[in-house]
Amino acid sequence: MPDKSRVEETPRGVSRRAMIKGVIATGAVSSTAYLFRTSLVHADQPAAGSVERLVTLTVNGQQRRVDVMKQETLATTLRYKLGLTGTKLGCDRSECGACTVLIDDVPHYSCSVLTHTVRGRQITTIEGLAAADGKLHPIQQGIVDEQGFQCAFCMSGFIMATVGFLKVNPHPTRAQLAHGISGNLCRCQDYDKILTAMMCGAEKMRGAENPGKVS
Amino acid sequence: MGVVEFATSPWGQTVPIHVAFYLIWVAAIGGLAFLICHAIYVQFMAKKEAPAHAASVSPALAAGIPEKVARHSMAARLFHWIMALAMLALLITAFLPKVGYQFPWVTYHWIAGLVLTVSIIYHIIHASFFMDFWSIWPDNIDIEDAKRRWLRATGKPAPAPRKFAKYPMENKMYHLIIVLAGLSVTLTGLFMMKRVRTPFFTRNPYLFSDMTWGLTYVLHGLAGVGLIALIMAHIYFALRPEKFVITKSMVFGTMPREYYLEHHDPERWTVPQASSLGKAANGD
Amino acid sequence: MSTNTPPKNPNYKLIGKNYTTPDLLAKVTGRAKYAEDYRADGMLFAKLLLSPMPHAHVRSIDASAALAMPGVKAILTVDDLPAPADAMTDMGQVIPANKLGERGLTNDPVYQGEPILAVCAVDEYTCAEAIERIHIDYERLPHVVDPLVTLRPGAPNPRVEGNVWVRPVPPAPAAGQPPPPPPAPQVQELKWTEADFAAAKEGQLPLGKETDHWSFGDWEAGLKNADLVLDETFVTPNTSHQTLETRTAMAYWQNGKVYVHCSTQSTSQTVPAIARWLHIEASDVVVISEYTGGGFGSKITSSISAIIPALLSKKTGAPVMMRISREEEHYIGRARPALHGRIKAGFTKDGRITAIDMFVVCDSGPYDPQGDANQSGRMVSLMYQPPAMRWRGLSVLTNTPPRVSQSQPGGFQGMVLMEPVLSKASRKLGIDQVAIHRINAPEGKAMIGPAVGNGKRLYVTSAFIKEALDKGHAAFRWDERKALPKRSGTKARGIGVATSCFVGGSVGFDGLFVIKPDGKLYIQSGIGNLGTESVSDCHRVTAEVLGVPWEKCEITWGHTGRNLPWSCPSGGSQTTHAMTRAAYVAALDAKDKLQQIAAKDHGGKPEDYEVAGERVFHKGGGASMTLAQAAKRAIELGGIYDGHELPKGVNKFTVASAKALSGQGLLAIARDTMPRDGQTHSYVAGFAEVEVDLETGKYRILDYLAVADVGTVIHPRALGGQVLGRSMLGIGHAIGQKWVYDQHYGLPVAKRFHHTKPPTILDAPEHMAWDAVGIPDPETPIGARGIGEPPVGAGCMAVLNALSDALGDDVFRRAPVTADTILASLEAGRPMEEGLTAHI
Amino acid sequence: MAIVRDIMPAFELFQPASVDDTLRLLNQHGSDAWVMAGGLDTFDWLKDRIKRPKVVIDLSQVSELRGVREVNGGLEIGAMTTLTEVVRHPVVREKFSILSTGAEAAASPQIRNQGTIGGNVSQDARCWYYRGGWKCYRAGGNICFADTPTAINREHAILGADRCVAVNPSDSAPALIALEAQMVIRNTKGERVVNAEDYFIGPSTDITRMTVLKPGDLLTAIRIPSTWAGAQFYFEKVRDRQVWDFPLLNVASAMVVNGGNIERIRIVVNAAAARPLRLTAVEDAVRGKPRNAATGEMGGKVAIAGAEPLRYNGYKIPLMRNLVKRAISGVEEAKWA
Repeated sequence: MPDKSRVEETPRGVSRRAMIKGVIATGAVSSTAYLFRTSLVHADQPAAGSVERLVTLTVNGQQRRVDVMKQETLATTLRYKLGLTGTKLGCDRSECGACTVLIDDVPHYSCSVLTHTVRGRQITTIEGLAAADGKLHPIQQGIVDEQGFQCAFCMSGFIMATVGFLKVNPHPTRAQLAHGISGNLCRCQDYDKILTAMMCGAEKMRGAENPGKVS
Repeated sequence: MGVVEFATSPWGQTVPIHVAFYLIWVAAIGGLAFLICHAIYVQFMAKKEAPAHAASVSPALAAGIPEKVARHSMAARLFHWIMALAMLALLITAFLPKVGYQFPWVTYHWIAGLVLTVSIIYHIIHASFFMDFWSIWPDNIDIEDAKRRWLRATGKPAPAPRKFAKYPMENKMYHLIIVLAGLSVTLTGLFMMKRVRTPFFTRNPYLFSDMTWGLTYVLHGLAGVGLIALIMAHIYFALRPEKFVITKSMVFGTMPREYYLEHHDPERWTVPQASSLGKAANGD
Repeated sequence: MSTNTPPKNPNYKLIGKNYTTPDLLAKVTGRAKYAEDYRADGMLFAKLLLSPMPHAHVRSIDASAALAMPGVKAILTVDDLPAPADAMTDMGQVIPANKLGERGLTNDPVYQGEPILAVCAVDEYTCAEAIERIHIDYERLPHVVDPLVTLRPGAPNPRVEGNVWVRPVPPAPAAGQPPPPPPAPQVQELKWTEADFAAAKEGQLPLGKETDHWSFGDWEAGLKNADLVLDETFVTPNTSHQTLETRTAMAYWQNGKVYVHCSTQSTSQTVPAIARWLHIEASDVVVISEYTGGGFGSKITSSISAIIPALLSKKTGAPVMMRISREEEHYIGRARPALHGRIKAGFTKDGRITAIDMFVVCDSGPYDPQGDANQSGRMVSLMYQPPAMRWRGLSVLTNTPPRVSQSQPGGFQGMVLMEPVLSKASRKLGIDQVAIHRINAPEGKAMIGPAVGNGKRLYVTSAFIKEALDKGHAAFRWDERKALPKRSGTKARGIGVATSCFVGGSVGFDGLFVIKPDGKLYIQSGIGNLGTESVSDCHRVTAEVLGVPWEKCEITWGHTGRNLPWSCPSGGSQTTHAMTRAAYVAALDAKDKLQQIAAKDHGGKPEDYEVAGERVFHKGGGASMTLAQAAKRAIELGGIYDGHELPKGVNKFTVASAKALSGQGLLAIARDTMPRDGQTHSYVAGFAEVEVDLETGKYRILDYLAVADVGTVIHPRALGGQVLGRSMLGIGHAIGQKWVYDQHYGLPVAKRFHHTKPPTILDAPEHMAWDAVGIPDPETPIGARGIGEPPVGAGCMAVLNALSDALGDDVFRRAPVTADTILASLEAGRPMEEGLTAHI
Repeated sequence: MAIVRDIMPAFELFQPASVDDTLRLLNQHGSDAWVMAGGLDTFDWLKDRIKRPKVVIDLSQVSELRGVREVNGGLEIGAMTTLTEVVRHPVVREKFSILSTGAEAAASPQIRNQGTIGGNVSQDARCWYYRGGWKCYRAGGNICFADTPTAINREHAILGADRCVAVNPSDSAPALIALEAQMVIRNTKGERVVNAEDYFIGPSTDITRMTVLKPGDLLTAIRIPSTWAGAQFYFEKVRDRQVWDFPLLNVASAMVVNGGNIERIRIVVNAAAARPLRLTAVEDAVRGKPRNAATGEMGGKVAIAGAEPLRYNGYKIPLMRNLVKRAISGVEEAKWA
């Protein structure tokens, strides 16, 4: 089924990869990149007019040059080429939300976004939430205060979804928040405690924005 | 590109599912090619000598031949035309959607299929018990004469062929092929009705194994596309001037005395004498 | 909102108090590393080739084209796997390997999706293309995915050997000898007769020949003398554990040791398991699992699939990661076995059960016999205290994915089979639901199961479920809600209560920690970190006993290369009970050593000294030394004090760790040998209110309250998470979780979350609360029991009982109960679902 | 060939910036091309390696396909406008709230943030046999696995089945049909506009397609006329899980009531057949009648005429009857609510 041509073109693919390695060597790409290297079998030359594989991404405010295959999802790029493993893969099918990241402040399932479609857009992952000095984002702090979540594999997705939702609706009721983050699955099903923690975080956020009215 | 299309079964096995649909075009173009070649052949290449026949009819016998020789009873003609209609309906409903003209075809198709099946069953009974059953099957003489005609057509010496019995050789051959194609298409079709909703029985697509079903579909498809070519040839011959008398006989039931005497051998196709024509006409 | 006020022991500084667990910061910042988050130089990837058929034999494998591909490094088949090894218990008892057991890869697949081989290559894209170039010639064998179908005369068997598990009766132990190893279970063919099937009415479970049974009391008389006898059939669902983290694993070899980064519920207990699967010495296995994305029983000691990257790594000489996809997780990720159950129960006028006659068919899947069948009977015998009972059951094989214990294994199914009978009885007898649960509830050292070897029945350590029912009855405002109308407009509402129980703890494990010269407690934890927080919660006991502030406790966990003690498997709600005991005895060991050191330095007898406030001091003032000073002295003294001399009776796993830690300070090490009178069990009472839309069949859960009887509360927030989280697991079974199989092909059609329906945040009750009775268990020092399991049955059945309260009897007879069932049944006035067909 | 899933096969990726470029590419690659909008339907097919287009044309960069424009009292919604954008649009909420309700009922927040209105109405059937890669009629085979003696077909069709019994899962489609929306379709030959109800096709017409779109066609916009602005709307979706689930059945109605009588009405159900069904018979039956429970009951009965249940989906008949009733006469809420 997979057309032979692709395999025959491997030599070219290899040489192409060598070129990319060069880029890696310049430190432009996270050193983890080669761990999930550009596939030999898929390293053929792009057809005229189709996308170039070397792209620049803006992740957590940093510009990252990275070699991306056509069929590569953002989750794969983040986890295996940029070393940002806080974004989890629970289903790889937009059915669990563990891979939720913000793209221009809007929550998306990074398992279902082609990396090529987010060139020039602002990507925020769990690693980009806490302040440089390590001060936690209010939502993270809320979870710490309330001991939200159990196994926490879904946590970064839930946090990103909540942060994204609160940007649009900063004063949600518990029920509204539940709807807002209903695109995230928790298999420990600690939903009640999660909502408590997130409501607590939302409160802190409002407090942080206008310190006058800290409750 | 193979003749048969395969699919992966839920168990990961490769099974045939139906014929490749490009065969529709193969059959259509093939049929067309045949009749063009045939037309050209007859027009330009075939020896134009007056058909010399072994023995000519004894005047005494000839005298007894009525003006209009009864050839097809009303019953036989009715069957032929019903079958023809059903066949056309089947081809249209089967293949138009495949070549891009979409419409709800399934119901029409199986109804036409049933009509065809019933008419075939009727024909088999009728032909076996009420007609000269063997008149349509090629006999030794046909084969011998076929050889002679071929030799003479290719300019080699050969004794003159005898005249035809009731049906010319081509006619008999055609019938033979259509019987094969028709039976396979109807038999497989009947089983396939088990897979669509009909008022007759509850669907059961699991009647056979994936493989058996696949072969059933393939056979149905092969016979189906085969029929495209066969029907084209049939219509073509029916319209050819030299065969038109036969075509008319399928409409009106009789053929003129002259044609009979020229092409048919009273020895091999005995027709009732003029006196008893009335009786004979209602069924041979 | 969790409105919890568990009574706290005023003397405790840490126990019963909330605190920030040591693993939380890494979790919220995304720094916590789960198995798939590790990277190693030159790491290769592996992918599985799965059987497309539910039952087959692999005639031949042609992988030449795949191996010829650039980037493909190796292929692993069953021929590369070590032969199955026997297991050995802590007591040194040998458990012979199940010759028909699962091996990770196979040439004789017994369910669709079973791994045939694994391809190892530079990346997964290459793996996938390589797999598509592999040709396998299968001989298809007859399959069956429905346990009742294979029991029919002439029906196919799921395995060549047969269709049911039979466990030969073990020979009685010779006097003074340790019990002989239990004989290995065998697969045999068992078919019921047409008469057996004909005898059952529509929707009723046929009662054919069983393979296992027990009884106590005169159950026949009990049923005969009952005022009301109910005979109910109910079917529980097969449900995958569906941990959010799949069982991905990464492994590499270094200096003869294999390092396995895997997803497991237990840490120390996973070492022998992997050693057994790899057939190597436990001392050559290092397990790394600091964070595990959920287990629920499916990863108690990791998964056999974890040996595949390990063996591929050996073959290729490079680290290998095998990511498990969500669909693969459906196949190898384990599931709870469904039970088809039929219960005949007798009641007196006032609702007391006179006898129970229980029959269950357990869908054990293609491999090991599951204990759920037998356990369902045991838990029913404890939860509802029948004076007489007969239990009969079968463990049937099917060509469906392997089963294993899931939260409250068997206990859950027992509750789900029995609760409908109880709630129907409450309606028939006109007795309040809470009352009928209360009158049949266990109390004190209540009896459980049939008589054992000594001819006596076993009993539990304690049971305060009646107190839980009373607490919930009040907090839920039961009587107020009961007084409300049941129907209005297009809606019906109802309230339900259910009780549930399960094993709540084991004994006999080790505690290990060091008090270093910096005055801090360096606590070694062999407990798995799967989110229950017992990995740190249990060790609060150590700090509590020694009076050390939590800030001065460092916990090491999740890496068996870091000298961890032998701990219980984190499963079956054992941990809180077993490991608080271990932490307690270790603390006593430290206390003892501190007192001895103090006595040595300052004279007097050890018992003259007191340990508190980070000091060991002479009772009534005088001499004292800080823990830091004591630690220094311990190193100087050596011997037993700094771990150069170790006590007998401690597990060798712990000994090895202690040796590595010796000389660093005061080393505390001890095994829990404290007495315990009875079997430790925990209990939960669940209360629910539902509203049903009679025109669509949809229902909402308006409110849910769970009250737990788990003894002393160690960490309220973590407990709350467990009580409501596991209740939700049960509620998932009530409202939608299921498997769907096409019986003709024996293949699953529901492989995705939107097919198998794990509950979302919007399916959870609109209001949830929990509480705990908080009465300490008398048979364990801190009084704490485990909680993981019992909430499941309570959550599921409180909701379904509320549904019956709203709709009346005979609307549903299996779980889950979905809108289509309710609507169709209401429309027809009788149960409209197919009662017994599996996986619909 | 052994089967393997969850790794996307290679394809050529094009990201045109304009509709014209897109059409040129579509024309150039014909049936080899796969049009990707939000990608949520696409990725399932690709990750399962069941469909393997040589070329994927990603519309994410075609800005002219995004956004909601007001056009003389009505709206023109670009096909690439996300469901969230549609749901939040003030005019949609104010005048055509049935659409925001319908669109908001789809999938999950993140999916609505990425999934487009064009993609939602053009999505493929969700029959689990078809999606599982079983070679059924819809996949070019010669069998419907969902309509066999052992098939599990709880979610399948009760109406309009022809060999294939899959249903259309869209939540926004019925709302659009109720609003008399029109679909704007372009290809290199030009532009054509079809009524929303004619945009969807059943298996009897073409068993392998859900819509009239053919290779080379591109849905560019959806026009909503002012006709039903501010009418009385009803939308309800019944599903197993309250988020992330396809409808067991959904209903949408737009109604103009005058003096208690139903003056104008359009009513549509989806997930009952392979295409959203506009219930003209019901519309005719209730038009001019007083808007009350009796009329609702009557409408409900008319709606289910000719419905044929499969083994496990019989419940859909009373469900459809009741939903249609509610769509006409509303829900009788509980006193305690």
